[in-house]
Amino acid sequence: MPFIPHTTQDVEAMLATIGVSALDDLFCEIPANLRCDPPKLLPALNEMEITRLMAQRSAQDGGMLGFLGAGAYDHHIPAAVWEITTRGEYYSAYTPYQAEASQGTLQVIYEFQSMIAGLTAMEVSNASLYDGASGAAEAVLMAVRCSRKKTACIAIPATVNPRTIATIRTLISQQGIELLEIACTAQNGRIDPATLAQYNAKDILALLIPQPNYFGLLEDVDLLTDWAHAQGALVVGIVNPLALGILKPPGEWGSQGADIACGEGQPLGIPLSSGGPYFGFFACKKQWLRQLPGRIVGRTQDREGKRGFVLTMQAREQHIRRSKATSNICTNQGLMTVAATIYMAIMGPTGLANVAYACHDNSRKLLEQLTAIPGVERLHSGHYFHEFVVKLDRDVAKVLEELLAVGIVGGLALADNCMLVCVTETKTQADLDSYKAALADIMLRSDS
Amino acid sequence: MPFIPHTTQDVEAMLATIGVSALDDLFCEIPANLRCDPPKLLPALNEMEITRLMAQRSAQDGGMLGFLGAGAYDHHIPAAVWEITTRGEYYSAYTPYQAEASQGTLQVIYEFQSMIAGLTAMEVSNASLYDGASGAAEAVLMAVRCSRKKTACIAIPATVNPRTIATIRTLISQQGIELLEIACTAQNGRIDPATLAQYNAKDILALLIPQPNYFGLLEDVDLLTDWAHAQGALVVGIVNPLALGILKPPGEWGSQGADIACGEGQPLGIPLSSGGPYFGFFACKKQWLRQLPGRIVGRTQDREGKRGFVLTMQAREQHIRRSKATSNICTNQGLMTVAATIYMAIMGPTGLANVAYACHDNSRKLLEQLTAIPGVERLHSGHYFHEFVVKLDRDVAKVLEELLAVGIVGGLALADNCMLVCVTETKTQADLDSYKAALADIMLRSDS
Amino acid sequence: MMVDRIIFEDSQSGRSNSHQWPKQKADCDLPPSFLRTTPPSLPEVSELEVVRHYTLLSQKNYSVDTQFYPLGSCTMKYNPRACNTLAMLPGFLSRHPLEPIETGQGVLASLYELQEMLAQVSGMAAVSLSPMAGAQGEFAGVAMIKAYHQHNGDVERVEMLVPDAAHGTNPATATLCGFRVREIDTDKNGDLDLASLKAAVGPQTAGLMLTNPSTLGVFERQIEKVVAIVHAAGGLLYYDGANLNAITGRTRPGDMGFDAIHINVHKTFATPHGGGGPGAGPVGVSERLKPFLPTPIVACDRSRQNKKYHWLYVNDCPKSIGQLSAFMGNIGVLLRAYVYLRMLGGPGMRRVADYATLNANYLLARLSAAGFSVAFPNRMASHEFILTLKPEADNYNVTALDFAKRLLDYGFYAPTIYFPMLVPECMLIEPTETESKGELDRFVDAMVAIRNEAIHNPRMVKDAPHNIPLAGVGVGRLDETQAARKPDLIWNKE
Amino acid sequence: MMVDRIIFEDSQSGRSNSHQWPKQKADCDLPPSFLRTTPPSLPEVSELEVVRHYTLLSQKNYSVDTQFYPLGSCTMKYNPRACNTLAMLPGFLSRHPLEPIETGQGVLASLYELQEMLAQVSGMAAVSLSPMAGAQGEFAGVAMIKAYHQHNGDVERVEMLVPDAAHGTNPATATLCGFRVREIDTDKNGDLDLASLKAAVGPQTAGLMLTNPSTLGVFERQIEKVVAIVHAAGGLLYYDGANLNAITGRTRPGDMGFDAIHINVHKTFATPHGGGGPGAGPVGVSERLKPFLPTPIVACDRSRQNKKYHWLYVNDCPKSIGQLSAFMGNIGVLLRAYVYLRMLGGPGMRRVADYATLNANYLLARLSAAGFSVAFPNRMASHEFILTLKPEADNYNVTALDFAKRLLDYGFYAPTIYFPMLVPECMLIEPTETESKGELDRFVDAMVAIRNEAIHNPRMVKDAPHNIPLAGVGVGRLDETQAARKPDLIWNKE
Ligand SMILES: Cc1ncc(COP(=O)(O)O)c(C=O)c1O
Ligand SMILES: Cc1ncc(COP(=O)(O)O)c(C=O)c1O
Repeated sequence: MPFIPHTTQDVEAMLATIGVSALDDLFCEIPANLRCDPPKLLPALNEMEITRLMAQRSAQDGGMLGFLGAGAYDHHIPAAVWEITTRGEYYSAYTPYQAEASQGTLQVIYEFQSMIAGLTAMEVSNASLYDGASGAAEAVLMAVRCSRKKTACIAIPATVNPRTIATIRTLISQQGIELLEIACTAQNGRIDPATLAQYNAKDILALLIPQPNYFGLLEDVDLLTDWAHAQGALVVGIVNPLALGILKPPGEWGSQGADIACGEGQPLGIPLSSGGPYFGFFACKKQWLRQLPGRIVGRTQDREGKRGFVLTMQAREQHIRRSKATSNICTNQGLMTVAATIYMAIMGPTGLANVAYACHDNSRKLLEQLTAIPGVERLHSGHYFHEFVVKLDRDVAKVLEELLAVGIVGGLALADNCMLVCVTETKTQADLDSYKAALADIMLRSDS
Repeated sequence: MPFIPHTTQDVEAMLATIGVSALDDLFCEIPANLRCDPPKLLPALNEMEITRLMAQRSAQDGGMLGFLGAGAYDHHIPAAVWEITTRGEYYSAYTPYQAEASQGTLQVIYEFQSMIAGLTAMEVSNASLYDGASGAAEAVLMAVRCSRKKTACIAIPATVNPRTIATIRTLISQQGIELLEIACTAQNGRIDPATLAQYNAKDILALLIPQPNYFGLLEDVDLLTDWAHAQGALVVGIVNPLALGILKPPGEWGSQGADIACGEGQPLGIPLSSGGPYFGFFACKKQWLRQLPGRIVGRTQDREGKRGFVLTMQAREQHIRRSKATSNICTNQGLMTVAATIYMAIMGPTGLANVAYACHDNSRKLLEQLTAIPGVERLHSGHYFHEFVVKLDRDVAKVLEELLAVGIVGGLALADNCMLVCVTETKTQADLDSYKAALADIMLRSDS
Repeated sequence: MMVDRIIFEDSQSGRSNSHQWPKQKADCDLPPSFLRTTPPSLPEVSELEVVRHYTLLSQKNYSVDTQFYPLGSCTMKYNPRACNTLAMLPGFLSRHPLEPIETGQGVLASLYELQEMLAQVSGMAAVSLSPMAGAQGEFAGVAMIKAYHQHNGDVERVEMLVPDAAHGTNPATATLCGFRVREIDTDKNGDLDLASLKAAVGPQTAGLMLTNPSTLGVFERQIEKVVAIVHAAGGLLYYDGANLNAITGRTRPGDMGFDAIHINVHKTFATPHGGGGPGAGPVGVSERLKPFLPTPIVACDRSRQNKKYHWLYVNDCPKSIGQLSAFMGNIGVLLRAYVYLRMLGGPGMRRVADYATLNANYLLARLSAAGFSVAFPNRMASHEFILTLKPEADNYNVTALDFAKRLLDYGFYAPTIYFPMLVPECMLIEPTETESKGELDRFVDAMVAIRNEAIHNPRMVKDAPHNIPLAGVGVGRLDETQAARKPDLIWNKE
Repeated sequence: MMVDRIIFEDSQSGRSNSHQWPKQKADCDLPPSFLRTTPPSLPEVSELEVVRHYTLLSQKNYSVDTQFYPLGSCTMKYNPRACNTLAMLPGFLSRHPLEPIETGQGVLASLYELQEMLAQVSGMAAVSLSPMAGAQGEFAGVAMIKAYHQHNGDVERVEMLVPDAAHGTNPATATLCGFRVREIDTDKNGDLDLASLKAAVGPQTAGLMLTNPSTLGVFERQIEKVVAIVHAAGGLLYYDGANLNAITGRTRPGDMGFDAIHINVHKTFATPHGGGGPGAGPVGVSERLKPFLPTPIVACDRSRQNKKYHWLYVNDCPKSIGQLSAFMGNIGVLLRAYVYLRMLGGPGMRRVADYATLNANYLLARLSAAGFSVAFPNRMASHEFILTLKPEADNYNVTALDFAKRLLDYGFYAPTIYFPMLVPECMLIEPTETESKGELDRFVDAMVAIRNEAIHNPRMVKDAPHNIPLAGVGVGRLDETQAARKPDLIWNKE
């Protein structure tokens, strides 16, 4: 039987040991009227059949020359990353509750925490949350726990990824926490420091700062951080971890640094996979340690003084603290952190910086090429990392459709015939040229 | 540097320890006029670039609906087989010379030997040879060593795969061994027992018996075996291991069984891969043990009586016996035997039989469907396993080309507008129908 | 003699895997104020060192692929390798989440069929796949219950009922959703105490969160009464699907009357636990909660010749509680569940429950016959059961923790211990259907052997583990107290 | 307490992984005389049991991915994971060897470029990729030499010269090709003894098989004289390319005057050893041997717009020694070598030799400084070098074998021992370029520690290994004599 090792003799012997005569008898405690027939599902396939089906479905999917970003990014992933990550010992283990028989997973997480701390310049990190967006929601909840303020007003710039904002809303809305939008003009695309004063009166509990922001632009994180701290608000940095190869880490923003840093971990070796599984990374200042959501691994020793690792600070967690836990999270995204740890170890500080530079460089090249096409212009000014917005003089949806027809996913349509375009290190000059040629062709052919 | 861990400081410290001042100095013993510049190769690619290149090249290749056999067979391979086989501990280990730190590989080979012995009903097996064809050559050389005859006349039926015959020729021709062809008519496709008497005079040292034979037909192995033994000749069975799921194993042929059984191991979980790596399996009666070529693993124990495994009977091998070794083989196809062992363990005796039955069943269905097409008829009569020959009333090469144009590799062209067609368990009724429809269409459209 | 190093200890400045880096020498136009001044503290190690380090570390884990892992409540069954291979096919991995649906019909078809099949198995009217684990499924379910009441103007329902034996995520989730938690007692046979329930329900009751079979390893026999009581009080019923492995194809939460359910695909549907995740926690609902399902959801446009699959977003479902992640949850995990479910089909689903239950009851019978104390001796076990080692603790001063640690030496992962807390010195044992009788028998032998040690050589047990058969430097029992008291959470050069 | 079982010991009649079987219930029309009467003796185990068994077994191996593996003559360098991933792409795996070239332009292009690059690196005129390992490459090379002489009517050349230090495959191959083997002495500095060579050559000399650097770990300094002597006698020169890792990008066998060479891609070109294979042994030749190359060979038709690659078979190469396998050798292995070579390029090839040589000389210097005896102290090491532990054996009665076994306890695979047999109690140590200085230093520490043990606690060394840090039941020193005396080669139910 599929995945069941029992022989007929086994079953007989086991039933006899139990003292019942048939499998049905094992379910005698289920009220008769609640018993059901096996569900009617699609017919069972053997492995050969499902392999062929999935190969066909996979062949149908993907395969485009893509310039999408907006929160998920196409990066080179060294083959070693997933060859090791999918080893059975990582893949099929549980949360490392029995530490002595789980040192592999535990040490990886300890190293992961160390690398995330290194990348963000924060003092502590946890073992991951579900994704960047839900992690940002946890950051908001944590800020509320950390703050001594009575209000629950969280300032969230309009330059944060709208998907992150929507997720935060879903997850915090149950608790009456108020989100205060820090507006920004479409033209500007970044928080204008000049406009901040108007929020001084709001008794903000925390300010979220995206870096780079949704439009790929770099925010003035130092000024924003210092402003928030001056208001007695906590600062939550929502950062792209790959960009931190070169960008100033949240721990060094302004004069005191951000209080919490979180973000989407996907750029660190996780495939795009239509959206998941990814992971949220999460780091903070040591003083907030006891308010961290999720699992944490700590180093300790055995009776002979041998170094070892364990889950620690568990008094924060649902399985101990129950209704008073810092979060309800239990299963997190463990295996993704194994992949990310291996990715970071292979790339190292210089490799990560090189990737970040190449992304930035490629996006500059493409922006230049695209804006050379009549009818295409950049929407914003200001520095950006590896995404930018261009405005077309015609229907952006139609243009994207035509690009798709030639195998190019040109970017993400935004309002007002704008589109958000991302370029990573995976694109060659030839790729950029194809994009330019295809777009130029479409712009030439179609009417504005 | 790619795959080199040295830092500049390392290099300096190491050179200093050695007592030279530059890397160049390490090559001082090479005569100056023999030193060269680095070779001019294709430009180095980083992993991202080579990944893209190979993905393109792979996408170019394969992907046909294939009905080719002729020595390599398309079978379903459970995903577990290669997920485990490519684990670093198997993949990157050497020949298990230090047994105590190589029990993994050693036990797998012991189990492999046991399974091959079980499949062939022979008493001993080795740890693999390069492929089925070169293994057959080793069988010939071994037969020469085992026989007390002075002649070196090996009888080889014309029904043996011609690629195997060619390989045997290459490998044994250096030693003046004579290959005597046992003819068979095209019509017949199998060795006609009636014709054997004529070879009685030849003082044959060994007879090779293919089962199934090149044309997919089943030879009368019992009769052939007994005839050869009556001549004082040894019997070498060249068998398809998957077919042995249902076919009589060489150890049970005739009244005494074959002396040596060998064959192409590829059907046991090895992907087609344009031709390799595959592996040759090799088994024999215990009495010939000391003449076996290649490595053998044996069970033994440590000082405390704990069971363990070691390479054994090494006095046969080149690294001990040098010019008197039973073979020059050193590196074999170890990793392929890991895959085959896992494959056999997953399939079990019943699974293997089921696959064999399904192959046979599918080929019967296709034969029936194809010969229903006017201008297509079966060449032979007689039982076959999963391959058969059909004769077309027109140019077979052209027909195959037209089939290819619709994504079907229809078979292998043989002489006289015949083609050898193979069907395995991987083909669905819809696949058979597509083939039939495409061929019928071509036969209808084109002139005979 | 050997040390297992931390990767940072192998780091050496200037080492590079340049074949993994982009070639371009990029000049950077960004002003220094945006840039970091010191490189991030990441190790500088060669690719071989990375491969070796993380391969060796993997060997220091017990896992289903290597050991019997009877961890109660966690359903550590075999994760078929085909699920991994097929979910990692290039077309699936390379697609960006925001690509148009035209480039994702393969993945969308699979997810759509998964939604339908999960609805069938659970008996619910509709399913959303978006929650990323059981706890997020719980959040979605409880948030839907809240939204439902709010939609009905029923705003006074501020209490969520949770049995005392419930998994910690249940009360934590209720809090996260802004509810007050009220605990319901369990009776001595492991059923919910109906008196306690009746006393607790009222106009303030938003609902009850329940898992059935419960975390005590027994089926809630009065489930119909429980449902009736809560529904009569105007509350809704939430089913924690972590224990679905006990009942698939035998009974359905939907038929019991539950309004919302989450499903841990990383339990019942054999997706891997990955040393802590990722999993996925699809939610199913009855008709009345359908409008509130979290988005996105896969829909199928059957009007065309060929089916066309597409997403429903919040705009399409105005009453939805919203989205739970930036994109669409743990799709790769869901694909694995899909492959698994396709390989089993309906009859296979029933086999899962049958053999999981057979294994649990067999192991229970054997351990009980061997003299271990069973928490609920008069009950049929579900897919798991509870031993109490209180007699052993009382008589030999050897605790459930000691037994657990010593089991590691015997090559078994330990069952869940000290959960549910209701039962003293408890061990919650879940063998799953994928283990053989032979393996269960060996586990019984080990338990008996350990008890003998507890009698004749208690130090052996109390000081365990001694020699876990894992690669590398083995560790003995680790000091968790010190870890929590002096947290060392990130590597610092010493 | 724990036993590592043999898979057959887990077998139970009637167990099935039916999801791996074809569904059809086939009725079989074959007469019983063709069929087996009893099912083959294969284990009946569940897929989980298989996965667990072979995963656990893998953990009982040392390997490059997990340990330093300084096995001399074997070039145990890092096998880049990308080579594996890319060689296993579906298009490569699924193609049948007899498919028309139209469906194989991707693989053929790669093999063609590999042929060209290997010719460049070795300095030979042409390359055939078909030999499946080094020894088969040797066979091809020596067979070509024979064919060449025969083609010239030079049929009296029945002797092949082989240095006494040569690898066993060299003399074995010569025999396989029907030659008489004549050994040539080595002088005390590790060079070939020219007097011995001069005495041996003559009209009966077919050729000389040589590896350079030799198996003694030193470069044959008089190589030009050697070549001249053999050529003058009418013989040809065969180069055993197993040691190519020492010289890539520094000097080329073709430039030295060799007529034929094989290349172990599983050594120099980083393809895995797989616990014994598969490898691949491409052969390169000088102009005069080109017509004799084994088939098939990849050719490129440049006449067309787009390059088109195709095979040359024996028909296209009438003087070829023929084909060496049913199809075209170990293509999957060759693809891995191709990926590796493309990642290194020309400068990378030189770096290989440079750092392999640096590592060997560094390790030599350190071990020598630590008091170990070097076999050829006045020589520069190549990519490997030889220690003789004769002093240790004489003084402490602890042999090279004992050192080797004790190194396993320290977490290192042992160097090659007792080969070449010329040097008593020898250890042939090859660190390769992919190991770090830190790893080499740790190896030195272990050697020193073991010598201290040999002095103060010799039993510790003589009885080693004691506790190899591997998973599962560890074994102590295994009895090889018993294994050979009472061969137990296949499992029998006891
Ligand atoms: C009974 C029960 N409920 C809920 C959960 C939470 O599920 P998850 O870990 O997927 O968030 C678990 C998982 O451990 C569980 O066992
Ligand atoms: C010096 C030398 N020559 C030849 C060979 C034979 O190569 P292969 O094992 O690939 O047949 C080896 C391999 O061990 C070797 O070290």
